[in-house]
Amino acid sequence: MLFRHLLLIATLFIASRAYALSPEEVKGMAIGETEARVEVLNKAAANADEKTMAFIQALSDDAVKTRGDKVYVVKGDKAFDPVTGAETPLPADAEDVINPNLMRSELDNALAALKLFSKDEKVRRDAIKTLGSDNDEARLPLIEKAYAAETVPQLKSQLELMRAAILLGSSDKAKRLEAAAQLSASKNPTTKTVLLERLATETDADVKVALQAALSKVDASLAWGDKLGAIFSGISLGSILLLVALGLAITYGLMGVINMAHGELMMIGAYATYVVQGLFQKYLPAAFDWYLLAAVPVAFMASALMGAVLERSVIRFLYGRPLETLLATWGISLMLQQLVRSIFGAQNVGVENPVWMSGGVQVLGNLSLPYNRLVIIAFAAAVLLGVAWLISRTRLGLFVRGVTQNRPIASCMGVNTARIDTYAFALGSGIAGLAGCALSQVGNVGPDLGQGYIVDSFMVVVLGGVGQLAGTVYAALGLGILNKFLEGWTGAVLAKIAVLVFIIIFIQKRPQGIFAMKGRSAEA
Amino acid sequence: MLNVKNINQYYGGSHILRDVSLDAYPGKVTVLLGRNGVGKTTLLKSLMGLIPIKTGSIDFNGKQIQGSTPYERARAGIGFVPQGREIFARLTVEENLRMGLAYKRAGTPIPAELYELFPVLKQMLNRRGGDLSGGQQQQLAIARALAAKPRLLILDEPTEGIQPSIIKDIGKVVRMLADRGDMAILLVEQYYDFAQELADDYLVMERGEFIARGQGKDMEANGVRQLVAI
Amino acid sequence: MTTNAPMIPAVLLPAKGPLLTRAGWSTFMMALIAVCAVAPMLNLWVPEGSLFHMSTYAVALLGKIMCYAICALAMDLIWGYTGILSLGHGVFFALGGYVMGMYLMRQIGHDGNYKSDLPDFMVFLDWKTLPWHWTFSDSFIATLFLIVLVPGVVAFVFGYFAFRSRIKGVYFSIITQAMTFAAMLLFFRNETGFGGNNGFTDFKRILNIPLATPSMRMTLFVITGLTLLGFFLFAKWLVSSKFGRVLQAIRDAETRVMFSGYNPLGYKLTIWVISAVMCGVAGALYVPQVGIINPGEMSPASSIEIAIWAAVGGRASLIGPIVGAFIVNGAKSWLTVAYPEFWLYFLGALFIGVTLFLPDGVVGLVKKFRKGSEK
Amino acid sequence: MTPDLLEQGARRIEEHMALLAAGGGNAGSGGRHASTGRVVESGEVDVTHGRILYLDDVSVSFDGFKAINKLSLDIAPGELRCIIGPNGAGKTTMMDIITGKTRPDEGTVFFGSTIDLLRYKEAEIAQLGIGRKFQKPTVFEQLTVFENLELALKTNKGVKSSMFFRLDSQQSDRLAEILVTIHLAGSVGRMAGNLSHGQKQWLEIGMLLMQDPKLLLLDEPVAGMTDEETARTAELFLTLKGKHSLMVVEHDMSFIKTISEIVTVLCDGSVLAQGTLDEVQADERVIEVYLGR
Amino acid sequence: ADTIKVGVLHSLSGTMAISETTLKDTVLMAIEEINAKGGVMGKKLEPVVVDPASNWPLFAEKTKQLLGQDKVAVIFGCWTSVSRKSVLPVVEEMNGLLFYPVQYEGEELSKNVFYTGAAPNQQAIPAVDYLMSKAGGGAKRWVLLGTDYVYPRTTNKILRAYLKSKGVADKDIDEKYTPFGHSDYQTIVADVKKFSQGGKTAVVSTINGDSNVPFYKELGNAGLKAKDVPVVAFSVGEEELRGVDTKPLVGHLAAWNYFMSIKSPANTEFIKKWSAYAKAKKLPGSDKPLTNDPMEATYIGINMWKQAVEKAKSTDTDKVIAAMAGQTFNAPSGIVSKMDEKNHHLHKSVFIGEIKADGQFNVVWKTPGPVKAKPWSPYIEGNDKKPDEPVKGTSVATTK
Ligand SMILES: Nc1ncnc2c1ncn2[C@@H]1O[C@H](COP(=O)(O)OP(=O)(O)OP(=O)(O)O)[C@@H](O)[C@H]1O
Ligand SMILES: Nc1ncnc2c1ncn2[C@@H]1O[C@H](COP(=O)(O)OP(=O)(O)OP(=O)(O)O)[C@@H](O)[C@H]1O
Ligand SMILES: NC(N)=O
Ligand SMILES: [Mg+2]
Ligand SMILES: [Mg+2]
Repeated sequence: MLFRHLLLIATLFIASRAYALSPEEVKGMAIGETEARVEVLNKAAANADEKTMAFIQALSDDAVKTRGDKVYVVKGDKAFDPVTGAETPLPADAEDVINPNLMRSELDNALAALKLFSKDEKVRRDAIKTLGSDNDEARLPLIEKAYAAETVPQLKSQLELMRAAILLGSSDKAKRLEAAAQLSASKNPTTKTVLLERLATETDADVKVALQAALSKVDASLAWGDKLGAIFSGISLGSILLLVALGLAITYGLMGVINMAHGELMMIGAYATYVVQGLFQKYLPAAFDWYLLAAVPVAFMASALMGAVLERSVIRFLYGRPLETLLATWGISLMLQQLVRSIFGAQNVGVENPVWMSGGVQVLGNLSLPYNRLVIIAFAAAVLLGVAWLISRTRLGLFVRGVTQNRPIASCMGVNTARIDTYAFALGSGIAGLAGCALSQVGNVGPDLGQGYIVDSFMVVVLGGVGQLAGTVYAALGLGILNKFLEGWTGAVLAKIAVLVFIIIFIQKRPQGIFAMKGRSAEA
Repeated sequence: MLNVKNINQYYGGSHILRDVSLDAYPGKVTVLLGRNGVGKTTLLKSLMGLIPIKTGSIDFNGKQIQGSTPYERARAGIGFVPQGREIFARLTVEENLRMGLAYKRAGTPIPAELYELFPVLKQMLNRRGGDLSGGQQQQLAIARALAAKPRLLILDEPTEGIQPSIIKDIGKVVRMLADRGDMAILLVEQYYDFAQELADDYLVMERGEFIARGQGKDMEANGVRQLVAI
Repeated sequence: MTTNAPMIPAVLLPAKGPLLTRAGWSTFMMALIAVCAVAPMLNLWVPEGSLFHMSTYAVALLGKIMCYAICALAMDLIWGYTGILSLGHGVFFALGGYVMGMYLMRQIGHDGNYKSDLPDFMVFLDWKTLPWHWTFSDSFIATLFLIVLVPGVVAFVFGYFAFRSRIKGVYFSIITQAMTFAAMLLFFRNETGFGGNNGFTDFKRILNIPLATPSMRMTLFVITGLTLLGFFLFAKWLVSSKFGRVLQAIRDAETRVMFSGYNPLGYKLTIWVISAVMCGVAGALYVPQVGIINPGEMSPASSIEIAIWAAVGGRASLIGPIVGAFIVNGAKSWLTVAYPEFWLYFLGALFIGVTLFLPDGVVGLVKKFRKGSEK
Repeated sequence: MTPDLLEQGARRIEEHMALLAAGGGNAGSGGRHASTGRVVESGEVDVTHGRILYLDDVSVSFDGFKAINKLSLDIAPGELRCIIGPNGAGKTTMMDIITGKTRPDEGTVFFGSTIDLLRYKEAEIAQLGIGRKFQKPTVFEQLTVFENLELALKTNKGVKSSMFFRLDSQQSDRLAEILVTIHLAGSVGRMAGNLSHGQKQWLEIGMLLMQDPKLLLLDEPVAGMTDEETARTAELFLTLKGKHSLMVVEHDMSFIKTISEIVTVLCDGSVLAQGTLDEVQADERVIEVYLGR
Repeated sequence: ADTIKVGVLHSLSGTMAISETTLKDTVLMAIEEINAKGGVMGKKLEPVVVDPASNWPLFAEKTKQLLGQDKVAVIFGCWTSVSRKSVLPVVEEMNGLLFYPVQYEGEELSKNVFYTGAAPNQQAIPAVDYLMSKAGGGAKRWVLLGTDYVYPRTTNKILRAYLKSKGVADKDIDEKYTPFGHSDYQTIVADVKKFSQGGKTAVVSTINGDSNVPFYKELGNAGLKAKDVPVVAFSVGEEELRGVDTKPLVGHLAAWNYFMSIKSPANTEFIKKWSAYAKAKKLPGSDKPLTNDPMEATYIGINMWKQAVEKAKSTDTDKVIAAMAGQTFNAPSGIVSKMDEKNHHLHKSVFIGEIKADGQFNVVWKTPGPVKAKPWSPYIEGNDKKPDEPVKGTSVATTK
């Protein structure tokens, strides 16, 4: 579809001076050293005809094979001669044409330059984005033509910037000055690169001043993006901390189980996600993009089930002996790690972001918010609301709190404490599973997944104040943002150390966490 | 209603309850007296199922419940006010009362008469149980047990730490509950005058055994006051 | 305060028992002989290949485990007796180890990879002079002092602030974990000047005597054994004094302790520092025997393991943690060879089993048996 | 001396003068201006003003709820003071303030006339000579009865002396004596945690006796005791009176009756009435809020 | 005796298990293959597998055990340089033999070790050269990003010196380290983005182990494309990419001496063997068997050791060491790999590959033939004086 469309523009645009695609060009573009190929490509593209366009597109789609110096374009299971268009048999030992980065980006640029004349606004927008900072002088006429033809103001101004970027290399001082002035309006990080590059070679003092001025303007608008970026990554880290801590806020905060296997319950959630992904790949490839929706409940159930089993078989014998739970759950965590090693292997497994979670939304020139992080922030908020509601508004929540505070008396009130304990532990575990599902979208899925988060999750719960959901939220977001701000400044390790030291000092001031329970009830 | 036969109970090696038998009847207050450490609390806990008994049987409304869990006993209609209040310290007063309704259907309201009986609870509905004063907690514990309208009410030293006027009220309530005729009440008490006033039947325990029993009205005559002294 | 009653009925007060029972002393002596005489004999004089020969590997392994046992003992003092669970004792172990390691690094002299005055890792960092914190590392005497001083001072400062602020229970445990985690990250950084992730290794000499000789190894082994036994007696004396009972009282009801007129701060701080110093000494003994020290010893997991040794053996019994250290580490060494792919199952099951079935640890089981047989 | 201390001193002298002027002369130290410029031995409680405990205008609130409201109260050396009052009146909270467990929002608390208790921590206050029994019995559950008492013993409570401490024969005698007093002679070797509720009450009283404090604060000491034991407790307290000062909180009127001279009624965080038991029992307000009809 | 014991010292648990477990299986596969062909000198090989659990001190302890207790003839093991460094003193003291199969930083030459992975000049330097070339994108600014330990530190030190010699200014080099297991690369990626505004930038990644997955995920989602800022990695192979969605990573690079995608008869054979072995043993991930460079190096190592033993007619360490010199083996990478006569390193071809959407690599550049290893990099001061062979008697036991 797009392909045909493209051909149409190409013919429209270059109809006047049609060159035929020569076998030499084909060979030159497909075979040999990258640099030489690029040269041939640029020459051919400048005078592209239909066939050349088709061939460039085929190259870009990795649909070209060679054998010796014969070149084939492959479509489905058929092969064609790129020059004649005739179908030819594909030899079994034909090799793929490999496009290194350089070649690939030149191919993209060549195609994009032609797409600047598409009728479709979106295609043009993408083309402009692809061309980005490419300030190849050879493309100037093309850009100017596109600039003249463009009607959408936003795109027009972008084209203007592109033109300016090219003109920055002009030998005409006036043009350079004008270009510099135009570029100062840019909010694009690539503009900075262009300006810097020019600045390094510029000899004229006036232009230098203009370049400097433009540079500082661009820098200023970029600074915003940097700041917002840091806040965003802080919130994003905070949301992850919150997710990993929420389950623990139940199993540990409410139930008092020092659950060292919390991380492994997250790991189970992550592996459950992996398994669901595998099943979708196998049985529902069409719906693959939605596997995550199915993985969420599965991850919850898998971890909850494991949690229930653990509670029934081990934990329930240990209530009232919190420090013993540390020992037993440590043992459990070792066994669970080994279990996934035995089943899935010691290596990490791959969990892919569905397409709708890949990439990000460009908010500012230098600030793009990855979808996976946005989704996780929303997910964390949703889980938080769910947990808060469950704990403080439902009977189950009431029973959980009652039972965990005084098991025998709750039993005397007619509460089936054993069942409530199981539910509560399963719930906490299930939430760990949800966290695991989310983590699979940003990090490793491997047997050690849990180990990396166990310290953090305990820190968050304790800093917030054990048993205080609101405290957990404040602690998670606070630590996330603090960490990211320090990180931008001191680097990851010192930032982390500073955060830990902060926690230690903070606890001195508030020995029971942010939301300390005050008064007598705290001692009871 | 409650029929206990030959219970034996041990802590580790020591024999705490020896062949204890007792009965409690609807509409009657049975008072259990005895010095410190003779095993009163142990007996009540055994009745509640908090510590499993070694031998003997407990019959409640014609059902053998010695093997049941505490929550099953609670559901069968036994309400318990434990010694030492045992409030849910980090639940609010209201939530404590709702815990008392745990086995009722969701949405069962907290009986309004509880607030009449213990007005302080109404004032403090949203305060955490653990923040209450000792006596307030004791009141809460009694209210919590009454919330579900049990058929057998077991009270372990309910007047401990409570101000005189409220002790009087509690006395009146216990009497009233008994007089309604459908609730049996088993009361452990050290406060002799209070106990005597309420007792329909009495039991005196000494080293895990009953050494005297009889009707409440005969207590003074039978010298029970001296029995619980050394 | 006397009551008027003049007659004081004869009340049998429990008499203060000896430090160790007779059986205790004889076991102790046997351990002493085993460490000082039997082991050297089996290792150095019984020829290799003989059934009774104690291999170098066994010497190294036992030496290492004895160091761990000291840590477990230290953990027992603070956790078992005082009820303060430290999840950061690995730091003190590592600090002692690092102090010793710095000395050993200096002893390498020019025999390192780069044949430089400086330790190898400083060479690849392009450092030209020793950083300040290496000042005393060439003196053995200073090193001995620092082994006690560094963990001691760190523990004192940390403990003082934490206990003064009345940080308790899990809050304390978690900030000790934060402490060890922060220390680990700090030491992982190469810029910190402790060899980063590699830590220190490739030691050659101690006091100019080569380390890798059988007699040197045996000497270190014996010193470690004596230290362990010495610490055991010391700990025994501590916990059977009134000091020890105050600790236990703090564990049970700290407010009551305060209202009885004791300031828990001093008590907690004292036992905390003693415990830390014991770990530091253990670390210092560990390094020359194992031949490497790196920040891994400060990982939260390492500290948790110390607690686990104590728990497996049985808390609040002194001999328990020692036994626990031997059981867990022995099992680990054996299982990683016998069942390299399954050993974590066994180890995990061991921890679960002990908690479920032996609430007082392995020693508790022995006690129960003994009680049973007495009856 | 810090400025605030100076200021406090000045204020107290002023108050004292006012008191003298009002004719309540014997509340002080016999009319002498003794509180200034007199050397006080450290650790000795200065009771020359005739007051061992002195609370003035103390208030504390929890989340806006005023648990103690401008409470003023004092106790003479050797006095046995009974405190009654409805549940939630603030009796336990008052003890919390005296022993340093709770910091008041405002007001002054003095032990003797020189020791500002607000400047001390719990352990220091205990060492100064204030002992306390909690409403809910608290003993060292994992220690034996013997060890519980031994720990409470009045000695140097520093770390070093604890390490080298040995019970001397005099101390042993006293320990034995107290064991008998609290009826636990047969249980010396038992774990305190295994005692019944009432036994723990006694043990805690025993620990207090071992501590030999100048001022004893007893929060519901006979709760859960039999009448017989209550009577014996009363006897015990009466023997302590004179040499020690006692503040007893109880709801058991018959117990109060046997021991009391002056009874203070607390309500809503401040003093509602004060006088002999008969006086307060006749007070309408006390009947209304506390005794009931 | 009837068997020859062979020690296998790779982490099967802990952080490094991810990379090392397959190496253990590679050794076992090779042993099975050798035994099937009649063993070595008529004796079967008996593997002794231990798990040092990614714990460096445990590596040393297990080595003592393998050499002292089990008396193995040779040890195949270690991945990280840290683990090798902690094993080294033991191996030297007990005069054992270690085959180390992973690319590393050089600066070491022990008589008791054979290094079958790449030295810096067989991997790092060519990779940087490529990125500087026009074909590689003509990078002017450099981010040297690594895990904070000896291998990345030393490698980057060498690279910095090398870049400087090529006229790159200090301000155009940004060196960054993250700890093992670091998992949040938001800030780092943002920093790289910012740094790249200053001119054509390439990233040299010496991130090891787990951290690679979150790093690449972040890279992909933050939209840092290979054509804008290419990342070349030295410790990322097919196995490490198993855990990553490679579609956004297409075009990022790795430098190795072997790729699974290399077409050679020996490689076809190797992949076939491995697939069959993985399937037969039901190894995890056997539905998608992958081979990688360290596996190849392991495989070469064990086969060369076998040849050397047969040549020496003994498993005696010193005799085997002597016989190792000049051994050759038909390597899966398509060359005849030779053990250097003197310096205990292999001669290897260098390949640079770009990541494909399927997680495999397109070879975009390679050396014309095998390159001799320079363990003592000339870009480190004083190395010019170091002899290109192990110096006798560095170990303590023999000095005093
Ligand atoms: N958990 C326990 N372990 C061992 N012995 C116990 C335990 N609980 C109570 N005892 C002992 O059992 C006996 C009976 O205790 P119980 O609590 O039933 O007494 P009580 O009659 O309720 O006394 P009180 O009037 O003081 O409440 C006491 O001697 C007590 O010391
Ligand atoms: N931390 C707290 N938060 C909120 N309210 C509190 C807190 N502590 C005490 N209170 C309230 O302060 C009041 C005084 O309590 P206090 O325990 O001093 O009463 P009391 O006089 O000892 O009563 P009782 O006779 O029942 O023991 C009570 O109403 C109690 O609910
Ligand atoms: N040699 C390495 N990759 O550590
Ligand atoms: Mg009782
Ligand atoms: Mg009170």
